[in-house]
Amino acid sequence: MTDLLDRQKLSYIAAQAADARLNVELETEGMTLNIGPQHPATHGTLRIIVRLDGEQVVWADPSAGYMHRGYEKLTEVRTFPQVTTLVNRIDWLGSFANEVPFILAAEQLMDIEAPPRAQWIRTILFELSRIANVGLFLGDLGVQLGAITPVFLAFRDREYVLNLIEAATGGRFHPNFDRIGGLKDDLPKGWVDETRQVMKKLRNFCDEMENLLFGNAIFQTRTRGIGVIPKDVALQYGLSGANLRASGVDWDLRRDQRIPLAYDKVDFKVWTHPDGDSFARCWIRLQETREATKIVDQLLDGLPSGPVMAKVPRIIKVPEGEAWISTENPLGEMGYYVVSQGDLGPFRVKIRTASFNNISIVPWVLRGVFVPDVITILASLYFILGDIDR
Amino acid sequence: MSVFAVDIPYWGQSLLRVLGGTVAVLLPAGTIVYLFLFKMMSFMQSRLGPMEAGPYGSMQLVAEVGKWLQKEDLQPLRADKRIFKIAPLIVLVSTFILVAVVPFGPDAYFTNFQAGIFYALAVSSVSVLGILIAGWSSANKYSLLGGLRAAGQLIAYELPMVLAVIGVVIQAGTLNLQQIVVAQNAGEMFGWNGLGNPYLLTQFVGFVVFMISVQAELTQTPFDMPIAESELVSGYMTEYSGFRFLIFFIAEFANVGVFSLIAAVLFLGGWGIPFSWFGWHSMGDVDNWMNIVGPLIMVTKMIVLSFVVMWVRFSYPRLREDQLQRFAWKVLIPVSLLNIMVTAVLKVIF
Amino acid sequence: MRCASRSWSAVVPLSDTGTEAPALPGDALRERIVDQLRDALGDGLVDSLVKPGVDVWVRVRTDAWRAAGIALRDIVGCQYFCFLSAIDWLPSPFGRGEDDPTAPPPERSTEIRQGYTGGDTRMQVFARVTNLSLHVGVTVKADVPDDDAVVDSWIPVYAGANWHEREAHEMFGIRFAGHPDLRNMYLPTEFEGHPLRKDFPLLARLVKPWPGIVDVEPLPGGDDDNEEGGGE
Amino acid sequence: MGIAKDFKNGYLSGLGVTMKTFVKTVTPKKMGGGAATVQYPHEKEAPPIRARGVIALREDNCTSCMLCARSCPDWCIYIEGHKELAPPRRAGGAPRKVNKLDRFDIDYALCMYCGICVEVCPFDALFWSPEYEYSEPKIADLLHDKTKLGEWMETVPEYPELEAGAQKGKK
Repeated sequence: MTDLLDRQKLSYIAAQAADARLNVELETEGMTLNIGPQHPATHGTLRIIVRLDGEQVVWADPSAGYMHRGYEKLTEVRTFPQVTTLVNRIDWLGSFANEVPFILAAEQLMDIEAPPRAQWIRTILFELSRIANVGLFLGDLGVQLGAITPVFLAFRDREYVLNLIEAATGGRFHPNFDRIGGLKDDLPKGWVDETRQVMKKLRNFCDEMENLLFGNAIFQTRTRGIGVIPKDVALQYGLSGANLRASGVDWDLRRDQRIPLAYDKVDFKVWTHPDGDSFARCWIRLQETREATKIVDQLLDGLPSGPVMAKVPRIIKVPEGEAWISTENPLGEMGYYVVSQGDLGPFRVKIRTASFNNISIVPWVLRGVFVPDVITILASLYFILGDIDR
Repeated sequence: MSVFAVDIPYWGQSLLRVLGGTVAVLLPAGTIVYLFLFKMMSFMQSRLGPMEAGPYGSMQLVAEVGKWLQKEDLQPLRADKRIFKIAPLIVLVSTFILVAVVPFGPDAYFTNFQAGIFYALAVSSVSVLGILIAGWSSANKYSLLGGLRAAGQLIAYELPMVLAVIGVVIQAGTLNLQQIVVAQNAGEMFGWNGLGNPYLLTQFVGFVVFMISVQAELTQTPFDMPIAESELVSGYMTEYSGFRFLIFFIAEFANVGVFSLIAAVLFLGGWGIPFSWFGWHSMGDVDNWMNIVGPLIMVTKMIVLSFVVMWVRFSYPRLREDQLQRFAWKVLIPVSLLNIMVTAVLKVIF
Repeated sequence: MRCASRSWSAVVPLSDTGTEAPALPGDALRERIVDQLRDALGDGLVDSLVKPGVDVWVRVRTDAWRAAGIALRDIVGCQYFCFLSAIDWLPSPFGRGEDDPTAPPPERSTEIRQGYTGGDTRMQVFARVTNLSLHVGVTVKADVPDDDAVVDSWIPVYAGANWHEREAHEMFGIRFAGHPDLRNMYLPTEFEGHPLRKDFPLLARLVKPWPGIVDVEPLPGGDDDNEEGGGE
Repeated sequence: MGIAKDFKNGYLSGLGVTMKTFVKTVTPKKMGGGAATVQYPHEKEAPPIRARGVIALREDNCTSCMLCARSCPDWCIYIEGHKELAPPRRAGGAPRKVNKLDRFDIDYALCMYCGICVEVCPFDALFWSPEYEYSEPKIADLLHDKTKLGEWMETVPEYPELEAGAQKGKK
């Protein structure tokens, strides 16, 4: 019996030592809480060490790395076609949106231009993956704040979009449909009118979300004025996407950057909000989903006909050079810095993901916040773990 | 005096009362869990809910209970063993002793206290104790936070509930629940007694305050900080598993049932249908068949009220801790005090 | 219960893109940025490359790294910090892990070739910052001395560089002077070695032999075709 | 100008949505109601034609050129073949050297369904089939050998016609 006790004592001491190593100066009255790797509020395995004084956060430090798969190392041992399959697993919700910047960077290096129909279909699938990604955010936002119903409505309506992506590309989450120089295949018959109906359903879903969640006074008291991020801090930390536009910065890569997609042929609004609080971030994402459905409608009307693949050699050898392309992904600005030395595969790929910067502001924004608000702020920043850890 | 044909010795009656009490608590708990948690919630979220266990998932409850019973009953290493074990029982016991005072028919009641509602309100705060020691004894930071939140919340919402009930008591003129039911069914509103005098209409403000406080007492969603699953994993119940968690689960839904019963008695006229429909004037000339129909009416009123409670639970996000307290102290209590004053003045005038 | 204390704030009127597309950065703009940096840093700016209509790369001396950051932020007006990382220019001694273990390892060129705007050390740190009003971004590079890999930290310039530098430190072994806590970002604390260096082996590719290896064997016995094919 | 419309700052809007969904789910499917659930073992949802469920192998097309095994990112295709002499096509001609396939396994425990092998195969021996119900209790059984892959052949659908405006592009 006694050795059991000793082992328990040893493990107890080891646990305490591990804890002590974490909080450098031993606080007497503060309580260190692990909003740990396995926690319902983190989309995956992000651990936030939080030191509480009562229910108020004194000091917070997220420690990522539980999901680190070493993408940048893997890209160095793969050929260009193999990297696209690897890369659409980074932000596993906005599946197609991960491949596009990498393929555009490779095309810029080889200075190949995808035929117009391929560009239009790429933009349509890009917006569809945005709707799928942000649609789930709207549902998940409800769960973080305690409302159970929105998440089921979100999953039900997101299913339609996933079926569309699967019908066109073959894969629901990992389409692997983008090739250097165009697309793997063209759209199946009847896909365009199917998409139009789904867009109507999605607009109806956005209205439901607005009534169920955003119009609710409890939701507004829980999110207004919580986690305010002023404009200059957002710029310094490199926040992007809805988090940046919620702080009043009018910056949208689809409109402001010259990207060989079909965004310049489409008329859409860029929503901004002056408050910079959690409500603004969530509200902007809701408006962006509506804008995405409008974009898809306009793209479907003007879809040009023609080939879907440009003239590309069978074995792809990208000439030597460096390229940086970043697009407005559902989570924010995602970009690839591709360095190639004329080999079959890339020499070095720096993957700039949106959530990495979005979460690097958490230690700054969580100071002096209540525990329930930690969850609200994390939910409104909307990160995907694969994005942070790569 | 016993209503039953044969004369049952005293110990027989109290045994029957105990059995009746357990049925009166567990049956509503079971129906509420199946009807609302499994079926209604799923329909509200455009899904079908459990369909595999039995026709339309009716045996799902049996499956759940079976699952929990055979699960291992864990205790954390540094938990305070004894208190950890009895905490769920306290919460469940408070529901049973609460149902003892609810009248189901002219003669079908467990006890007929003169200070019925006073006893009910006093006893309903026993569950706070159970939740607090559950949170404290499971030696887990999340449970501690959950337990303290529960203590703060339940006490904060005890007060508006009591004040709301006082409005009813003033209007009924008695503390005895049986008399309140009679007062509602025999009375009349402004001279017209077609609908009796359900305090739902005359005491509407009291009803709203009471229902909001009940929602908070049951730690249901707008006020479910103690079991905030997205923050505290599952609050004070985090460390419980096996049949102790089952007791917590039953206690939670039994509470919904019993509080709806009490709300039905106080505001919807309890077991009675307006006496004027049958030409009765007072308690004396109520027929015997009411003892059978009474409980059915009580159950339907309970289902209606818990439907409202659950409907709110599935559509609302959660309040933050301090907002909840501010809402209780700054809004509910002043409103209920105002309600008492107005009722008292009207009582004197009419 | 009234909702938030403040009244509902009006939304900033939206910039609708209907009218004219904002001026996309021409090359003149990029030239101007390079000139601004040159007269801000003097000989700190070692090399610059403007790819017409694509992008602008700039290389600065290692000790002028923080000054370059400040110049970019204040003079050129790039307030938006995009990212900061490093490149190891040594070609990988393992190739793509697709060599035949039985055959002698093929020799690979170990000659270091830097990319755009040159450079003469094995490792380079590079960052990208963007000017939101002019819609133009700049990629700035600096050599990291081979002997002791130390570069000034950009935290006083861009607060967001904190995590990026921690990641570059653990992945490449570059120390950032002035960084408050250079803990490991992803890897466990007791992990030694810097994975993104090219000489760090990728074990997944070494542990398992490559199924694509084709060991061709001559046809058994050449012309006597009745003998059962030996195969593998 | 996009001034956000002022919200129905209400509590009832949320209740309205849940009640509307409740009524919609309760009305039977014929009248446009019904829940979104598909009760899997009883009702099955047909995956779209292009769904990448499993890879099927037409064995006689395969000349064991190893291109698919070499270009698979996960290294999950194992091929062994040997050379054989086949009877000459024309009488009296020289015997032809033909590649015979001994072993063609795809380990679906490793495969990530990216489809590079199907695309890269020059002899059209690999096809996609939307079949998805082949889970195994033991992970070792996920290694499908060439007979199993051959069985999947008949579940391979026809090539679907394309959307209007698609040009069978010059690949």
